[in-house]
Amino acid sequence: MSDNPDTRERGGPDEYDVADRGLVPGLASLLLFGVLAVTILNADFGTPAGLEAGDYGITHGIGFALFNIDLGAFAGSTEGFLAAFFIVAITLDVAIDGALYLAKRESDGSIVSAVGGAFSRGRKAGEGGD
Amino acid sequence: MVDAFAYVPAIVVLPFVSFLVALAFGKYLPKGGAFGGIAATAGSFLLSLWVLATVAGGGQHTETLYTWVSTDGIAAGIGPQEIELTFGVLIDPLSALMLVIVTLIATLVHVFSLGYMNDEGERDLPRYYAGLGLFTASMLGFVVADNLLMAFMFFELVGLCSYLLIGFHFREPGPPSAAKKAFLVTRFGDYFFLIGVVAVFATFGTASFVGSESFPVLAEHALNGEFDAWTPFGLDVGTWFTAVGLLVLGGAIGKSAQFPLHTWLPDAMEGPTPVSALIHAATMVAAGVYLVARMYGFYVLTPTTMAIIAFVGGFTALFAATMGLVKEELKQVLAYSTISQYGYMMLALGAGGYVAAVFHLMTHAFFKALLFLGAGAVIIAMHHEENMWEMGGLKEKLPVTYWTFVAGSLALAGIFPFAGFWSKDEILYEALVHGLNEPLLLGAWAMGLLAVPVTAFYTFRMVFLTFHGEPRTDTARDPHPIRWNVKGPLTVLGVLAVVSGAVNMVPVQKVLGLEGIDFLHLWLDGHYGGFSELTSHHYADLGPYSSGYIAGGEIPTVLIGAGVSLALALGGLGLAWKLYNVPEPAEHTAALGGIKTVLYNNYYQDELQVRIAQVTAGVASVADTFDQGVIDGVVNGVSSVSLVSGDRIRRVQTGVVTHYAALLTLGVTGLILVLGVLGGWFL
Amino acid sequence: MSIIQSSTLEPLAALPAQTGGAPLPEWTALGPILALVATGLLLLGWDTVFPNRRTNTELSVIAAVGALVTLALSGWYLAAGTGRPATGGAITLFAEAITIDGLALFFTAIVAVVTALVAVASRDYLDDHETPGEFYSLVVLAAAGMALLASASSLATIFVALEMVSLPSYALVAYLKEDRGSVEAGMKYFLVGAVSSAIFVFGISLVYAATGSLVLSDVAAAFGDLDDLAGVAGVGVVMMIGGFAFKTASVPVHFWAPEVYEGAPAPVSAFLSSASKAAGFAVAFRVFTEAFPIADAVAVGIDWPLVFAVLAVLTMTLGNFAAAVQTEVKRMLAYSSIGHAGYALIGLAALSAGGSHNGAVMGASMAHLFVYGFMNTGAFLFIAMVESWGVGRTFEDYAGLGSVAPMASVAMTVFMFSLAGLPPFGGFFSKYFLFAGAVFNGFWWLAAIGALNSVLSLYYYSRVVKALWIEEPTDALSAVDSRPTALYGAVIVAAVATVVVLPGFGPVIETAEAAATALFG
Amino acid sequence: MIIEALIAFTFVSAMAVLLAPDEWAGRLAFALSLVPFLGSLFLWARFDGSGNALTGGELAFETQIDWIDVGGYTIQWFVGLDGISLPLVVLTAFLVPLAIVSAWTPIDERQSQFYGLILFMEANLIGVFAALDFFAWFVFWEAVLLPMYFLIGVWGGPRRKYAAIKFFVYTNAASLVMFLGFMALVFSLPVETFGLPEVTQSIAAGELGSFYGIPAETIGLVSFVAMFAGFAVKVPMVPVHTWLPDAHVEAPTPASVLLAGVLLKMGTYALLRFNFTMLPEQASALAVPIAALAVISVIYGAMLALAQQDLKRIVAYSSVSSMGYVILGLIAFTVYGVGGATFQMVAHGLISGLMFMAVGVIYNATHTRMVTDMSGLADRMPVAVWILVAGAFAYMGLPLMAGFAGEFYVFVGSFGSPVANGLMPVFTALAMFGIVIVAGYLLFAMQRTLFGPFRLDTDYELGRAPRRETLPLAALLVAIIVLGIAPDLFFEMIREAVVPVVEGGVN
Amino acid sequence: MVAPEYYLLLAAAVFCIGLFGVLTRRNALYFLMSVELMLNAANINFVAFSSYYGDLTGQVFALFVIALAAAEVAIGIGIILVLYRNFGVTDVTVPREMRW
Repeated sequence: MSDNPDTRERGGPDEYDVADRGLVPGLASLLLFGVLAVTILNADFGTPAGLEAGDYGITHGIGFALFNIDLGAFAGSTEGFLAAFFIVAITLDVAIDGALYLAKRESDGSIVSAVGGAFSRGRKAGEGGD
Repeated sequence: MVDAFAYVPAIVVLPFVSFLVALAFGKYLPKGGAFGGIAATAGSFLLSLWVLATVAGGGQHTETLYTWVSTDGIAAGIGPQEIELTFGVLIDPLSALMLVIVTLIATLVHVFSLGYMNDEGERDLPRYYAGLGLFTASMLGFVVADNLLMAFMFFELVGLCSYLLIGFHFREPGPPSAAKKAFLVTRFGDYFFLIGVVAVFATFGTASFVGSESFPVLAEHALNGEFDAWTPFGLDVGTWFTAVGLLVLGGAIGKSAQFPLHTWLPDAMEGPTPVSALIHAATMVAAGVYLVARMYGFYVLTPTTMAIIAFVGGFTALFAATMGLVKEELKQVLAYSTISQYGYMMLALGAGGYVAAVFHLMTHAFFKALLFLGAGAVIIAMHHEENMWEMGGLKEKLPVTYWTFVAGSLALAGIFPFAGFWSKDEILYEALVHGLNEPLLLGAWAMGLLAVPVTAFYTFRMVFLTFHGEPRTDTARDPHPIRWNVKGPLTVLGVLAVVSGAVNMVPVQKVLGLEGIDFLHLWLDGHYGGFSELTSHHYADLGPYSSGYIAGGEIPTVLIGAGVSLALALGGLGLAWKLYNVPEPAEHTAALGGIKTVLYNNYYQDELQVRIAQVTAGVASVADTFDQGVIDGVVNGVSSVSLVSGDRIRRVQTGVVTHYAALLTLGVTGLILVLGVLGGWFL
Repeated sequence: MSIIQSSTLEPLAALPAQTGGAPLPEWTALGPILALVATGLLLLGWDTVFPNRRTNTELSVIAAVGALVTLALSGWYLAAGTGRPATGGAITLFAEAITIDGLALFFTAIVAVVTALVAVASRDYLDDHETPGEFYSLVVLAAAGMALLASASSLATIFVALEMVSLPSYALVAYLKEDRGSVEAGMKYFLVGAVSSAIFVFGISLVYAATGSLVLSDVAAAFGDLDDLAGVAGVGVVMMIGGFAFKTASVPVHFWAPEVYEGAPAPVSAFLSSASKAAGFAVAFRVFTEAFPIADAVAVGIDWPLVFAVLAVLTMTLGNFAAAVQTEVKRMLAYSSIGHAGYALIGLAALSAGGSHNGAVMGASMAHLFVYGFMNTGAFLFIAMVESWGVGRTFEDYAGLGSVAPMASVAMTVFMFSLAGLPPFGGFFSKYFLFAGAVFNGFWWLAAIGALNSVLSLYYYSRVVKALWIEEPTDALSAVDSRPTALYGAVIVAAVATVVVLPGFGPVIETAEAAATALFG
Repeated sequence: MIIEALIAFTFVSAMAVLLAPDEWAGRLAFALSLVPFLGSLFLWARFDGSGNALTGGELAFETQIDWIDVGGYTIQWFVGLDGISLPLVVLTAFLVPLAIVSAWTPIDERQSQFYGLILFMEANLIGVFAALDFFAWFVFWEAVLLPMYFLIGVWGGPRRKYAAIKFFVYTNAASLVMFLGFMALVFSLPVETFGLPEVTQSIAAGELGSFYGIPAETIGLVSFVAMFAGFAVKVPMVPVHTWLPDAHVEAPTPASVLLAGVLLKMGTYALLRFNFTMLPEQASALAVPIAALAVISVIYGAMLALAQQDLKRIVAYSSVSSMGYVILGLIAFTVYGVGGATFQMVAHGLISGLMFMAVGVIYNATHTRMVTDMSGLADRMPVAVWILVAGAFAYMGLPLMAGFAGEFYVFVGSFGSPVANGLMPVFTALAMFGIVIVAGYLLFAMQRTLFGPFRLDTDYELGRAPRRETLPLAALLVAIIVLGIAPDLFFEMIREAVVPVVEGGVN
Repeated sequence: MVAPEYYLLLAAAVFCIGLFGVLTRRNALYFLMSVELMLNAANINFVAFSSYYGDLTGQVFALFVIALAAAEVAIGIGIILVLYRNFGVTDVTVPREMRW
């Protein structure tokens, strides 16, 4: 993994080994938990209203909410998610598209080596870009 | 009959035109533009004579020619707003007389330069004659100035011309540094003069010399309460006027080479001799005295300033004369003699002898110019050798020069019939008479008196060393012949040196009671023409002094004074005769013992001023290192601090993702804590 | 300054006679977003129909045309004054999930411009890349996500749109699968992105817990009376700020930016640092003005302008100070982009309850993002061009480029001095309006820190200019042979736009300010 | 519309010269730069303005168009000339062609870029002096930095990079401080636009309100100090002057001619417009410290010049010293004081321009500026040397030269001024000592380099300076003498514009 | 009925455990698992408060979060694959070429 010494004085991984830091970074998450716990315990909620089935049942309600259809019992508070539904559809498609591109292994042989070598991508002509 | 006054501006413009002509076409004109210069100065001389005649016929004239800054359209703002800066012309007995003196000597010097410069084959002549032309123009401009600002401007221009002419031979190392020294020392004097000019404007709102609105008249009213002059920090009017008087005096001391600022004149001898004759003997150096005379109405109101002027004058007279004793070069002796003679004039002005000062100014101009031109002639003859110990026995070979030189020397020494006696005697008389009830004035008179024998001694030491005895070098044996253009001016000035005394023989008039022969007194008293507030009697009754007499009456005082000063002069001459009128004169300075070295080094004044210059240069380099080090250091420091801190911040980016995640969590928790504590969630 | 004075009909502003006088139907408000989505899908389709054909040019043209159409549509709507209170107010669709108003259209315009420039530039950049197809679809769909993000007015839509932007960006950053830099950048971007989106969604859940609704207007209503739930809501708000900080690369969540902007392919860096940052600010502006109104928030103890002020100062200072000591131009530009995020944050920081100039400050910040979009994209595209010449990446390698490629270097000088805020270029007005707005709103100390940082920024921006014009060219410049026309064109267009925006700053700042005041309205 | 035409033409000609080939870029630039010069003469001839632009005087060639309205303020394109700004425009238009001609010899690579940048700077300079709306003015004010950075950076001397970046960042930081000061001032005023006249008149009407709890007086004082600090860097005044010598020494001759000739005047012009016309009470409240700073600038600047060995550094430091006079004149708040200061700006512009050009001509021949390296040049280059001597005397304030007129008016105006609770006479007397030190170091430098026997350490054989290098010098000398003899050419209109400032001042 | 605070507490605990995993584990796949955990913590909250307020918003939105979590994992796997191909290791701390 040749490194270009002249551009900047960055050593390899050895000079600063991460492993020994061990669990110390973990403390940050414990600290966050402590803070969250304190805020939560200080807050006092009223009595929960609870969900009553209503004439179509909850799963039907979810389906209706998903498509902004008249929500019967839950009309008051539940908001429509149609817009979110369309967006999620496209997003999942894009995610698949991106993931497949990344995972796709270019056909072996010429292209891989050719591309790797030819494409200096900005490194100095003489630089190593394996 | 067109009056002469319409031509007054022409007097100033003619030499200026010759300056332009010499500068532009000098190369192509014969003798490098000399004839243009001579014609111009001669023309001015004739016009000045005509003006003199008109003034004698009872005329006087003042007129504003060009408004530099008009103040129309300025409403009453705050502070001195309504100052109008103008250029104007003032012709009165004093200025008419001065015009004649300056133009006469300028013409003679131009003619003399033909011999001195052209015949000796000097190069760059156009630049020489241009310089002379410009000098004469600015000197005449100064003489006719009707207000202090115009006077100051031409005062400085004259200083510039002296710089250019002293540094004429700029290819050698000597003249440029002499020119620089001359300009710097006079500039130091002009600094005080400029403050004086600005102070006059601020105090009176005007700086004109003449008219009911002139600042001396306003000063008069201010002193008796009719005019509320502006004064800084609530000073009372009297002390403030004294201060302003002293400030303007600074300029006069600088230009007329009085005591502290005299060191530049001996070095100015580096310039060509006609330049020394014109500038450093007759005209420019007189500018200081003329300035004080011009605004004498203002000085008379402040007794302390008068006393200081007198004392400085007296001291310089004695101080410079002693230095003249031991000098070896011809021109050096004359230089110190000039300083001492102007000391006398300052003494006269300080002692209330307004007419005496002007009289000595006139006579001195003639015989000192004569002596300088004589020295010039000798230098031509000796192939530019100036050391007197290389000369001797020139009497037979240069008869005309010898006799005119002797006439000048007699006048300078103040021997009876010659001009010098009358003018110097009247100064001492005025000083004595006013000094009897003024101790400071008496001291000044004593110094003046003591200087008389010394002057006589060094003058005749010079004469005997140069002309008498055996020629000591072969050049002295067969000197270079001198032509008419040198002899002509010498003879004219020789006659004047002898005759000019007759203009104002006050002692004769007092002793013999022949009324009317003191023409100069009448002339300056407004008897013929002139402005009432500029006459000598007006100054006398404003003046602070009352005259006391010794041994009974006025006549005995006159006789005793004249007798004592003549006796001392003859004594000095006799001593010089005994010591130096021998075929093989020897250096007699051993007799002086210790003070010889002091005199040689001119009381170490030069070294003192060089010391001051070195100290300022030292302070300047300290300031420079401070500036580079501290102020610049701060600027560079700021930039390097920010770059170093930038480097520290950069290091936080370690490249490891888990660190980023950890710092991210810490950041969010921190924000929650900050907001929580402020918002009071946790309490 | 609305040219067409429309009728008071609630839906879209009345259009001139040519469309029969009746205002366009309501759904057409989504025009710009639909255009982007349609282009994205078209690109996907095109790539599947011609899988192995090196169709780089056509794809780039389709993407660019799509972006330009969006730009035209949003520009036209803005000019027509859609969404202004004067013309019937914001248009809400899908049960208040999406609102089309001045803010949405303004940021859609910014995103469209940047996308167009990136699409055109990528044609040359990916010239010898074997499968360029996915690149364009990912870019355009990410842009669609950003447009949606700018118009989302419910936390649900916001989160989903945010993901729609992030997911393709992760793929785009790691697009050069064989280049270690791009892969490392992609990995870091993904990991930090995943964590911060998790934090963001946890924040939303807390806010939902406290207010019981996701739609911004209902949240605002509930915000008034949550007396004892303030703690929970407060933590939720801070965590959401963490999410926005990720998108806008502000301080606590900025660590990914230097590596990603440096490692990723230059057009992607341009895209991320201009478009996605602008979208992040758009959603931050909308959420914090509509969902958490300042008066109620401060009353309840959640003084979020103070938090943003802290973030602004830290981001500006860190961005500028770190940039001053960089040795590589691209990494310097990354840090400068963080610095500029700090300046834009002033738009949120210098707000005070009932402040008379809130609209002016936020408007100035939006205008700054608009001009910044041009400058920054141009600068990164210039670096893309230099990379394609293989001349090297440090300041010393850039020495003497001015003599070899004068036109491009002039463009880069325009970008650099405009980023520094020097007058003959657009950046000057946008930065100074921002500082002036901060001073007017009473936050003169914030403007002072901004001014201090912009002085330091002048230093390192002029290091680039010094390298281009003043240093002597080394021998390495012989490699500068090819003239990538499309890349060249994009850079020149961006430069011309940066210069033109100075005299033409009137319309930009006026629309931005109107949009911002509408938010506070 | 004439001012816009002038500025637009200069911009276009700058572009044209940028694209012209290097060989005849110089001549084309000179030809093109004559047009703004003739334009400025036309402006001068047809000048019909009266009174001060800021205090409601009637403007010449005024145009006012709305440009941007934002946050309740409308930013206009507001341009006009009055008695103070016209002389400076004429000075700029006069100096630029001469600077271009003086660049023909020394600048021998990338000429088209050089002349293009000079013309670009000229357009901005005319803009600075003509603009009367803050933002338009500020655009021109900052835009001047850019070309000067490149002029020093690309064509400068050995340490040019350091000098260029120092100049650039230093002046930019200053103008930011000034910007914030002005913004705070404008916001606490009930004004609708950033127009300088409107701001001045509303302050004069006493409408300076409080600003987020900070009382009006402190706002006035704080913004005065901020603006003063910002402009003091440009003047430069002593504590913040260290960028000037570096910039001057490293800049090529034509660039330092314009830097000393016009750029320094931007600072004093802005001080007069912003600090002394808008906030007269604060100005007279701070009169003592400002006057003290002015005197220190004069004496300290002159002392520094005394210690220099490089001719250009000497002239640079003496600019610091003569700018001290201008500040002294401004703080005096009398017609002669403020009028003299404005006149001194023009006079110093011409004289320092002449000095730099002359030193440049000597440098072109001898390739050294060190006083120790050469002597006796008068023998070999008479015309150039004698004009340099005349310039030096003009610098020392020799009468019948523009320098004396400027300095004398300042002295007369400030000696009797009632400001600074009566200390003005002391300050003026101290400042006047500057003329002695100036004479000292200029004469000393001239004596060592120009007179005495000829010696040159750098081995260049020395011939007379070519005519095209001495002609601009002669032109400048003639201008200085004409202005010295007839100062009312400019002083008339300056005085007319200054009277309202003085009346507005403290009584 | 369980008081809502405890749901919040549970969600916070799960969130912090996920965060702990992210901060300490070096393998990329563990990283993905931890992020999944954090997202699910949010879901707990949504569902809990959906019933607390008696409306379906929370539950519907939880579906969306799950969907997007899946999409994220897809992209994550893709990136880890590319990482492995280039660096030969799936350790997140190894690629440290770009820093300072």
